Amino acid sequence: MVPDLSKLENIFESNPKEPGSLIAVLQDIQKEFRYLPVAALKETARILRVPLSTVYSASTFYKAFSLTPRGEKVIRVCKGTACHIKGADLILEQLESGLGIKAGETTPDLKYTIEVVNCVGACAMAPVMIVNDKYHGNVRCDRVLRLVKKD
Amino acid sequence: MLLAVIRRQGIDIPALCHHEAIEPTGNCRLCTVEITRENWGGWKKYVTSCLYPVEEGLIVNTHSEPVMQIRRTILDLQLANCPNAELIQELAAEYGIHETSYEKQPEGDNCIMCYACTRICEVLGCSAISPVNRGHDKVISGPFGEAPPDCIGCLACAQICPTDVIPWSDKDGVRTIWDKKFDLVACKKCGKTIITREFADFLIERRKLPREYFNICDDCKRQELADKMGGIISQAEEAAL
Amino acid sequence: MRIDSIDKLNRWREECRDNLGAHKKKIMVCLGPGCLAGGSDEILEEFIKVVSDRKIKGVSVEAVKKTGCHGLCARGPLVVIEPEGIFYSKVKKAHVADIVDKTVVKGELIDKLLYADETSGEKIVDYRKIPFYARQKKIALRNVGQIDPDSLEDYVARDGYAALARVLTGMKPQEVIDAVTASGLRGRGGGGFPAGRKWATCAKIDSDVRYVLCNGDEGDPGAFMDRCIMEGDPHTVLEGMIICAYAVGSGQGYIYVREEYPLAVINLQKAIEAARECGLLGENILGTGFSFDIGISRGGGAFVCGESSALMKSVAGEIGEPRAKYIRSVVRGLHDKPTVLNNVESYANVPVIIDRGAEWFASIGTEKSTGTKAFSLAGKVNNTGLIEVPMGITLREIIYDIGGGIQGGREFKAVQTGGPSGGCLPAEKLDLSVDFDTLTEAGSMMGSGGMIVMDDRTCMVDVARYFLKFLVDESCGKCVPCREGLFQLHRMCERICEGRAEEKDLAIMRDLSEVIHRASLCGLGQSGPNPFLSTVMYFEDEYLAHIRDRKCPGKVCRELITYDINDKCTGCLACISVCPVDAITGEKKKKHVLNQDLCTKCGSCYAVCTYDAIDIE
Amino acid sequence: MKFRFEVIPSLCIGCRTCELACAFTHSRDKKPGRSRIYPIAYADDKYVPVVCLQCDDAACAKSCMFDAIHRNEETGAMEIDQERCVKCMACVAACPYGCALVDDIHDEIVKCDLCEGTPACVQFCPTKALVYRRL
Repeated sequence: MVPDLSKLENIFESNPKEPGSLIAVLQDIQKEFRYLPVAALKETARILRVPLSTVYSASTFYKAFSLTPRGEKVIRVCKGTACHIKGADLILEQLESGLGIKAGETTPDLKYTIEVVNCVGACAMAPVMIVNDKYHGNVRCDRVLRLVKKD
Repeated sequence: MLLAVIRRQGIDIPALCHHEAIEPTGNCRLCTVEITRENWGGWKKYVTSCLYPVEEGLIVNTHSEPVMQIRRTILDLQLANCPNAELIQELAAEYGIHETSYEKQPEGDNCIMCYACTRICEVLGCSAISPVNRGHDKVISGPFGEAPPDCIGCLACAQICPTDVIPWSDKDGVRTIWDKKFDLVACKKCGKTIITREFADFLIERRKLPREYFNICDDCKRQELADKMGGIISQAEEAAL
Repeated sequence: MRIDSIDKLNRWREECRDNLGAHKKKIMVCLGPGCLAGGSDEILEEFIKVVSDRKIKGVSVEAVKKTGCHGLCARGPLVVIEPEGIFYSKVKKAHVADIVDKTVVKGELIDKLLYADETSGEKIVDYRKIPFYARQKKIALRNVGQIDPDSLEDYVARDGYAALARVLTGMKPQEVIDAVTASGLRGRGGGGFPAGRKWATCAKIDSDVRYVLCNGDEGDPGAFMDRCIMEGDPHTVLEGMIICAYAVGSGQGYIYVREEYPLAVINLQKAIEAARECGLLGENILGTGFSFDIGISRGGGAFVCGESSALMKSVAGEIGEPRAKYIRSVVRGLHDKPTVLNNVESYANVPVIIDRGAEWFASIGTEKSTGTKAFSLAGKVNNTGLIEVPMGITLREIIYDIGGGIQGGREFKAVQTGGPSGGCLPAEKLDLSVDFDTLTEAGSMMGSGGMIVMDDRTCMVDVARYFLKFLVDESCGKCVPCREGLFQLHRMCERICEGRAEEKDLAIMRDLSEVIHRASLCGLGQSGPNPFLSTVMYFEDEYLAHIRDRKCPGKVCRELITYDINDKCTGCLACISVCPVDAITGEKKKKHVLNQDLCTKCGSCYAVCTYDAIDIE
Repeated sequence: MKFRFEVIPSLCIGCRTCELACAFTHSRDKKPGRSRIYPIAYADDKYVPVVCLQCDDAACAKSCMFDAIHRNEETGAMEIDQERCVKCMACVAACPYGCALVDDIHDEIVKCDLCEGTPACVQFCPTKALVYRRL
């Protein structure tokens, strides 16, 4: 899959072309492509006049960025404190065995990505899982896979 | 900064990430000292002397027991992290540690993550390499883990590295560093090599140096100077006769 | 409409109040994070649909309002019918038509949706009478759950921007700083530094440019107060920041919002645009000649960016690695200019302090910790949710009176405050006063306000291991004590959990903790050992049980426990379907069998068994 | 600049005393340093003592990306600040007279520093082919 880099133009238009825009531009690219294509990062370095190494460094420092394509459905399992003591590990285990991938990985058909996040701020409903942007609270480990496949 | 004053006094304290050519960042923490003031009522603070500004009335203890404890523990941790780094072994031994108390890292590559290499590369104006990932997974690398496109093979990173972990080689007129190969400028007279073609071009462009300065090596340039002066002398002598 | 004078603002406020009418019927649907997880967005849509279908006299679609977090997330999704304050909990989409037809039209109550008291079972109609709400005092959260966050009118009707008007017309910058100082407001982000002093320092430094920053990088796991404020009452954050900007002489501010809060970004952005349009933000605010604008900076998903110097680097578009703060950021902060950085909740308090006076604010709470504090109550407590209480309240009051005690009537073991920098307090500390200094003295800290309650099925060593793992993941990796020290501390903690540790390891861990605390570059590292130190201080016996007896009293640590199926098993197949490694076999209505060789001790079977047929040893 | 270093090749007999003097003056850790001066033969038995000319617009300083080479205003010498030098060899390559040198023994880049105002080579030159004089 070759990313359509013509979409980059809008992103560069809507941000000031200066080094200070680096994080904002990377966020926009991540949103547009669901990951950071190498070619897009090289273009970012050129347009914002930031060393490529810095662009790569930022891409690996912040968790919001991914250098490999993410799945259509990004399943984020919250591992905040409340979720941890209420069994977030079980949910993750169900997902990992059910989808056959580990946290941080994407299924080969690019359908699912499992991610672990450090607290999404819905602790009162722990344990919490987010499928794309949809929050699921009080998730039971025996319902995890059904929830994922349903949405 | 405090470190300069301490060293000027001839007091030896370790500082692995410190180098005059780069801005201090306080990564290694070994230059930590204890500071207090008369009016602090006995309260003490632990600061890295490479970053702490010199102030009137500051009372500095460079070798108090808590400071020594900090240095010992840090060296102990580094010894676990890079068990094969000679510099760390020597320094740790100086502080009485011969075997680490912690779990040794089998994958340890002797990098103490001092950032000296990335900082010197930034000073140079190339920023070809950078810290990648974060936390314990942090490594120094070129973009995408590949040969860094902005690297000019100047060797500053490898030279400044306190634990000598950046591999490089000069062989058959080719320098290899960061998995990138560079042609070395060969002396037109004797073939001796000193720096890479890209570094020479970089200096010629950035520093407006004449290209011919880089054509021959230092040995041949000295001979050339002697020959040139000798020629003038001979001419003068002939004229005098 | 541009409001270019104070008079105009006051006139508009009257209009807003008339329009909204305190007496009018309103259906408030909570769209806080908890209720949203229960599908309240669909409930809101359904209300809009039903109400517009029914064409009820005096109740238009405008009567249906979405609000921020109402508080009692445990009972969500929540719907409140105003003006009576009828509190419906666990509402489903299917209930909506009933609520409209019965309660809104006829004034009848729907019994099954009403709140039932935990112990007595008594139904309570008006939420204000529910103990969870009755014991609270709301200042920072005064509007959260009460207004539509997208509506500037709602905010203005509830005295919004009145404090700003007063500041801009009747107070000198120094008077504002004096008021904040006199109120005793301390930073709500966790540090507890007096806000007034910070503002005064910044104002005093000679500089052409100063910045006002708002820290919305609520990174502590288990905390969501700031999220609820940003999502539920964004204008109060803006108003607090504008007042601060006026006090210190700043023309530009930024709100740094963490990556995980996209809705907060949307709501803040809308609020900023609305405020700008009305002349409450931007050039020549309220026609007074004072100008100040606010931008939003989105985080990239890094806990360390909650640290002030890392946050400022991140706002500037750089990698969020902290720097040494021997020169404080209030002196040299964003772009090396003097910078005031306060957190969301701190700013949310400011308009009220101006409005009601510093003395009034200082009269609430304790002498050294004035005002209130918002907490997110989570974990094994009945009433999980968002609360705000006066400082000085005891932990027991929060957990038992407001929180309604421990889930399932189990035994309380510990309460964790302060996130990864804080600590765990045991039962004997339940009567401690909740204020900055007392909690710190007890080995924990106030932190940003996450409060996680743990019962006897929680292993404190595992909790320490959890936080250390969190910190190892989130350490930026720049300095050695944090990167290597926390890594080793976590490894040793793991060894304890796995029953592979020796008693002398605890001493090594304590020594290492001391050095990490003293020698780390930033707050993340310096406070990093706290989860270990506080648990080993109060629960050393649990550590020793793991080390000496190879036992996990909380029955959590996998290497030290075994699962088995007892005779209560009814053969329902639930555990079989959930076991990720197919370690359980059996037929319907026959006792199942667990193969110990395959079991990974994940506990899934225990979690789903409704017959208490899984034993843990 | 208050001083000038002069060489008079016609007086040089190629005895290499200057080399020894230089190496020993720059010894450290009981090891002599690399000499910064070399009498080089340009014809049979005719020598030029080649040493740094302390150029006005010095290529060594210009080539140093780390600002490690500065003029000592007192002595007139271009000096390498070893604390700042990272041994990138730029100056070695750039000096048009080959007078920035690699000292393998001490693992340093070195050049003539005029011995902080009392050049040893001048003191020891038996034929006075080297002169250091006040301007």
